Amino acid sequence: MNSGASSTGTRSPPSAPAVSLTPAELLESYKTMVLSRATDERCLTLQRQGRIGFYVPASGQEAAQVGCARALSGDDWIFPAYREIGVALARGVSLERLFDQFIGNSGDLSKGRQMPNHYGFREQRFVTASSPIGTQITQAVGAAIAARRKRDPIVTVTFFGDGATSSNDFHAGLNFAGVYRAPTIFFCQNNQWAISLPREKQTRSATLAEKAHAYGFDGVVVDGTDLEAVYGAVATARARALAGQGPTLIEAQVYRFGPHSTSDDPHRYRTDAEVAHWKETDPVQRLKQRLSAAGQLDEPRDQMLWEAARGEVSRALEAAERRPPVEPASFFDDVFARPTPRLEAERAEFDALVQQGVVKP
Amino acid sequence: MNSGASSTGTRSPPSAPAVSLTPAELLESYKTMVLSRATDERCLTLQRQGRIGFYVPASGQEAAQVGCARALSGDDWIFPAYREIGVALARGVSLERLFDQFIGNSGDLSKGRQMPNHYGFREQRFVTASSPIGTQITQAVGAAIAARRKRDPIVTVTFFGDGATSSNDFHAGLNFAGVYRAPTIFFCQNNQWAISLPREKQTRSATLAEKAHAYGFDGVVVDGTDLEAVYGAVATARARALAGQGPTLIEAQVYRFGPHSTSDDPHRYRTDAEVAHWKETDPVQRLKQRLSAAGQLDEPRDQMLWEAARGEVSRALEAAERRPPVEPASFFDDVFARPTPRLEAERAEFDALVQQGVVKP
Amino acid sequence: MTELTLVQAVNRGLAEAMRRDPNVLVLGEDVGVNGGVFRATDGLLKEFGEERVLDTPLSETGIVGTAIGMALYGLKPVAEIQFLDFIYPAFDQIVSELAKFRYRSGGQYPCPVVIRTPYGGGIKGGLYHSQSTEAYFCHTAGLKVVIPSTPADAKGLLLTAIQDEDPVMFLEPKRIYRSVSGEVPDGDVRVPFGRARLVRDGTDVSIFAYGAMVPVASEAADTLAAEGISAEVIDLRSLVPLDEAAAVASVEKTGRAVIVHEAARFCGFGAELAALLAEKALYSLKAPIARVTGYDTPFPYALEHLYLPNAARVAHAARETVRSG
Amino acid sequence: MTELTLVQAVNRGLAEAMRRDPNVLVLGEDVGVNGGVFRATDGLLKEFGEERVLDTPLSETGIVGTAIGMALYGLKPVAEIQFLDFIYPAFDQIVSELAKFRYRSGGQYPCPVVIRTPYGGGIKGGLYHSQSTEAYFCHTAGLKVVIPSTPADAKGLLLTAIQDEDPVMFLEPKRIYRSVSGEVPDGDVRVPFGRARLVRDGTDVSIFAYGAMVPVASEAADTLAAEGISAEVIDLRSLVPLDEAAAVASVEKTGRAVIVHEAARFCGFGAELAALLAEKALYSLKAPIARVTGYDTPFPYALEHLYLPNAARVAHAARETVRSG
Ligand SMILES: Cc1ncc(C[n+]2csc(CCOP(=O)(O)OP(=O)(O)O)c2C)c(N)n1
Ligand SMILES: Cc1ncc(C[n+]2csc(CCOP(=O)(O)OP(=O)(O)O)c2C)c(N)n1
Ligand SMILES: [Mg+2]
Ligand SMILES: [Mg+2]
Repeated sequence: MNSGASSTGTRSPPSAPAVSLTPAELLESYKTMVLSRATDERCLTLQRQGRIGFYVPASGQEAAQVGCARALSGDDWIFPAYREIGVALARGVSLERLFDQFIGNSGDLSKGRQMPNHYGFREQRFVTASSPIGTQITQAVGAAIAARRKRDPIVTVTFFGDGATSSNDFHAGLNFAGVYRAPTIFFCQNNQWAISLPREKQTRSATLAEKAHAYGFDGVVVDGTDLEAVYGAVATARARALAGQGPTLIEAQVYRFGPHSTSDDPHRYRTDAEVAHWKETDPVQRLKQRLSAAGQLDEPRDQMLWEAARGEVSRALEAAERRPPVEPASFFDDVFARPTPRLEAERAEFDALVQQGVVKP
Repeated sequence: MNSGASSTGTRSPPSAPAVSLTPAELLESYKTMVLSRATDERCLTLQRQGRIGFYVPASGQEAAQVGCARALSGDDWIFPAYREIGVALARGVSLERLFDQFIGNSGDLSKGRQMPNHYGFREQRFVTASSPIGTQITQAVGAAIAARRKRDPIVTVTFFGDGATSSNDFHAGLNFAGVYRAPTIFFCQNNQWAISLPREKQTRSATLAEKAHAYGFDGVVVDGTDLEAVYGAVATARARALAGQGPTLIEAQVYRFGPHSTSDDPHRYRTDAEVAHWKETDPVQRLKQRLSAAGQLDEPRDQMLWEAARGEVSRALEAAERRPPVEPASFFDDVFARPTPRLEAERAEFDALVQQGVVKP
Repeated sequence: MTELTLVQAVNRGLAEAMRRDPNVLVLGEDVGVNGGVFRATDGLLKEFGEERVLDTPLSETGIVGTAIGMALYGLKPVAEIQFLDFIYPAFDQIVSELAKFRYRSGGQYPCPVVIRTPYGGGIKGGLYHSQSTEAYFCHTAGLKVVIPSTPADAKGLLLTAIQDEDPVMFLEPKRIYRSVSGEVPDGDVRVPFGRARLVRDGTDVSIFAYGAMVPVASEAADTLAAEGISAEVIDLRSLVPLDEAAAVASVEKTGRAVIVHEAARFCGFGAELAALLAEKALYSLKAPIARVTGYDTPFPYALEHLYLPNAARVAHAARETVRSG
Repeated sequence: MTELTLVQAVNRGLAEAMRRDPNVLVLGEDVGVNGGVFRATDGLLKEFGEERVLDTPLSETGIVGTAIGMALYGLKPVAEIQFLDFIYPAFDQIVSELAKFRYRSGGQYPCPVVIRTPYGGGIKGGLYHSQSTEAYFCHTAGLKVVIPSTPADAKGLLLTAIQDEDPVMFLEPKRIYRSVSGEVPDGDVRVPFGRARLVRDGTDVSIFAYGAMVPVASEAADTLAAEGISAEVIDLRSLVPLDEAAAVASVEKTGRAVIVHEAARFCGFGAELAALLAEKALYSLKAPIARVTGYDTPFPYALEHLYLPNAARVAHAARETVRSG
């Protein structure tokens, strides 16, 4: 085998993308990528200032995320990991809702239950993230089987990293998808690192994409810094899935410019030279050049876009910071559809502690 | 890919087996296979008679098991599933010890703790089996890494079925083995069924062997009804492992003639025609023909071998049936190296119940 | 009403639910063509077809993970795990995902998966076909845990589980799959969660049990009755939510409690019940609470009859309790 | 003696054990080059090399499964699981294999793996970086479970764990990794398992705690002392084996018990301790046993300070207990 860097499938090679992005769509995508990058940059600062508790940056992965999201229908279901802010934005999730989640205030749809970045938006068919690596992968397969059973012409897309290919759910999820020919797209953002573990030490296969063969379907490697390439790969995979041709594993090769999270110090394990090397293909810059070359963007226009994005970020942040905190006893909600007698008793116990001043919300 | 039925590796194809079996070794192997088959046949009867509680037959898999075991050194470690009686016998485990385990009497090295077939023999470097599918796979990899660390020139061999390729430990075990180049042989007996699930529904890959590529090493398909072919594949894999060339996945294609276990009724899911088809390549018959053609076996001699084997089985069984049962309170032993105060208290409680006649051993 | 064994009642419950709601489906190892290794799903593939009865690859991770995805999407998956002993490859999906989906999403994503699985000893299953680890699930906020001990409850609780809006662990005492039979109402007759079942009225001591320990407790009560001790037997059957009121009321009446389960004692379910009673009924207790349980060892094979609580041990504990206080 | 934080003490304990015994090795995610996400393994790779400090792929199944194989072969692996919340992919290996190897093999195959993992809340980790599920492991026969609350115990118990012949779950209260420091003996000074630590002598009520709840209990005792209530504080630290005698003796003296842990209450470790006390010290109990614990919900993020037991809640419960009996 040892297949190269572009497509590892020989079974029935994906045909060329059915459609490509229009100039207007490209510009739209660029705006989303800029917004994603601007949010990232702001949030790293906010975390240092203690205004949000934690943050997982996605800089370097914008083309992969936005390109993928762009190739989907609004009815497709997203099963994210925790780094997919570009997908959320491309699906139309508002920045304000995102900041509500980062803060965990009363506007947070998840009611302040999770760390920043672990959001979910039912309306946008963006399933609420969790931290354990890989668990969303089998779930996406189940949802795809369910959609087919309901005769809904949709696909499910699950996002995960290079590290997640070692997880139990990667193995089970791809195997089930192969066996049931589930209409699922496995979208792996290989950002070269799983915290401090480099891709080569995660697994010995030449590419991650070729792991699909072990499950009887195709894997594709795509340059994840190239929005249109990603778009094409996902559009193709989607068409195949809907045509009953089964799942596809897409390995989008990207780089994580920032730390793994705000708790991480990447200097302990990687070189500045490596970062600099990958910055040469910064996806935001690449798309900017593409748009400039096509005469759709110039420096002043770009400046305006960035200012607009930063302004949007500031407004969303400020609105979120103004929003009241979650209700103190609300952490008792949603354990079940209706509280059990025991939960009611515990909530009463809690209320009494508050009343007596023992616990101070 | 879609590689065929013989070898799926192109990276560095296994060279031809260094050695092959001598005529005397072939005959020895045949005797072991006959003993394995005779034990199987007897045990199915014993289970129906209620003399043992349960049994997992291995008929049809003897060449794979004995051929593999023959290619190993006595210092290599075996991590079995639960169907490897041929391996145990080839390693020199005595039939009597096996029957002690089937009965769970005071001669059972595992002290009557487990169902029949879940045996282990430290002396023969045959690790005690458990029921959960696949768990031995990662363990074998860990032991191989440990052996290398201790500079012991051995390999570890782990046995599992086609069904086990779907397990978490298959994925983790092969991945770790690939990353650390562990001297481990993954010996998959693809007996075409995992209880009622046929191989094609277990996974969509063309072969099981090719799954090795996902972990950066080679997989080999071998005719598991051909003792010498199995021997050659294992000998090659072993030499590679010891030479630091890493692990190999071997898929031995065999067939499970009998039910999955004595609790199973295979008529619910497979046809007699299929069984009949595979009986044409019954490994015991194949080796018999090979030996006959080479002038090493004739009908009378074969009859004698069978009678000797059946006699041996009877003697071992009778000896085991005569052996006293395990000590009543022995189930409190071996939870820890030394009992905790709580375990001592519980044992005292138990002893008192026995003394008072509440519990009757 | 039809006379059924416990496993037949499970089977009828599944068929009933699948007939009423096309969103209900069944998945697991050997559940289709083979009808389940205990035949709990026998006939379902034939009646409902491959789209609703899925024979899965050998992966509990995959079974529960895909079931969760199905439930999120609006189906009602009933996953079978062949033995409770083999549920651990799915443990991450169960405790990290299934139990917490509604909560972590602020109520956006309910996740009503039912996981059915045979559990418990008494069938000479040894270490890996006998365990009772219900406490793991009871300790996990977000899961309901029920255990029937009669055919009627097996069907009735299962129907409730399948229409519940939350995940339910449905543990089936395999030892009495066929040995216990009884009248089961036809049709969609549900048994509510959160209510203990009074098996037998009594005044001297309360015996709490569930699953295969219920007949054991009843047998002990017979023995005790012959000795003039009146034992109340309560089948808890719904461990989460638990009928705490019934347990407390019984002990307030009898003043004595014996808790019976097959699971190991240390941190077993009995610990919670004892703690609860010591909290809420302390002043009614005339004697220490006794726990008659499996010992704190793995589950043995040849000696399982000595490991498992039996009627004599339960009666003995009850007697001691009555004598001591 | 050296003044160290708790996490530094863990680090020194590992280095000490590795220096003394070439069979000891460390494996886990990010434990090598990165020195562990909490820096517990900092410097080990440099000192002991790649053969003894293994950065592993992202698979807890693989980490524990291979560690078991190493232990069977005669090494002494110390596996790090990055957060207790992420241990579940390894749960099958832990409960089915690690806990039962010695038993199922009739003593032929001891399996002395140490699993270290940070646990507990108070660091704004939300649902998946905060949980306390020690009860799962305590209920699993064959595992030892220890939890230090001081730097000296962190090192001393870890050294004991590494030389133990059985598997040990070593849970580290990450909330006090750096906030607590203290004198730690140099060299191979071990703290035995099975002995509770008397943190503070008292006569009116016994407060039982472990991990990050020990400082909380001590703070509560200070408050109570100011009110004239004398609280005894006991750090259980070794949950399996448990120092039952110390717990019983304390309650026989004080007549009252408050049990504190972060974990959810239902079927938590406190249930076992309460059950034990109700069994063995019933007649000494002057008031119902109080449990001050996490609530029976998943672990929240924004409101974790309301979820977690604090000194005020502990003092309040102790006060009520003293008043009511
Ligand atoms: C089961 C599990 N183990 C460990 C962790 C801790 N952890 C969080 S992210 C991470 C690395 C993930 O790497 P990758 O999948 O490549 O995604 P990336 O963060 O690079 O986007 C680890 C080890 C976890 N969240 N879940
Ligand atoms: C984790 C787990 N799930 C389910 C089972 C029940 N079970 C026992 S054997 C078996 C099939 C195994 O098939 P395969 O791996 O092909 O081995 P074979 O029995 O065919 O030799 C199943 C599902 C189990 N033992 N462990
Ligand atoms: Mg990554
Ligand atoms: Mg098989």
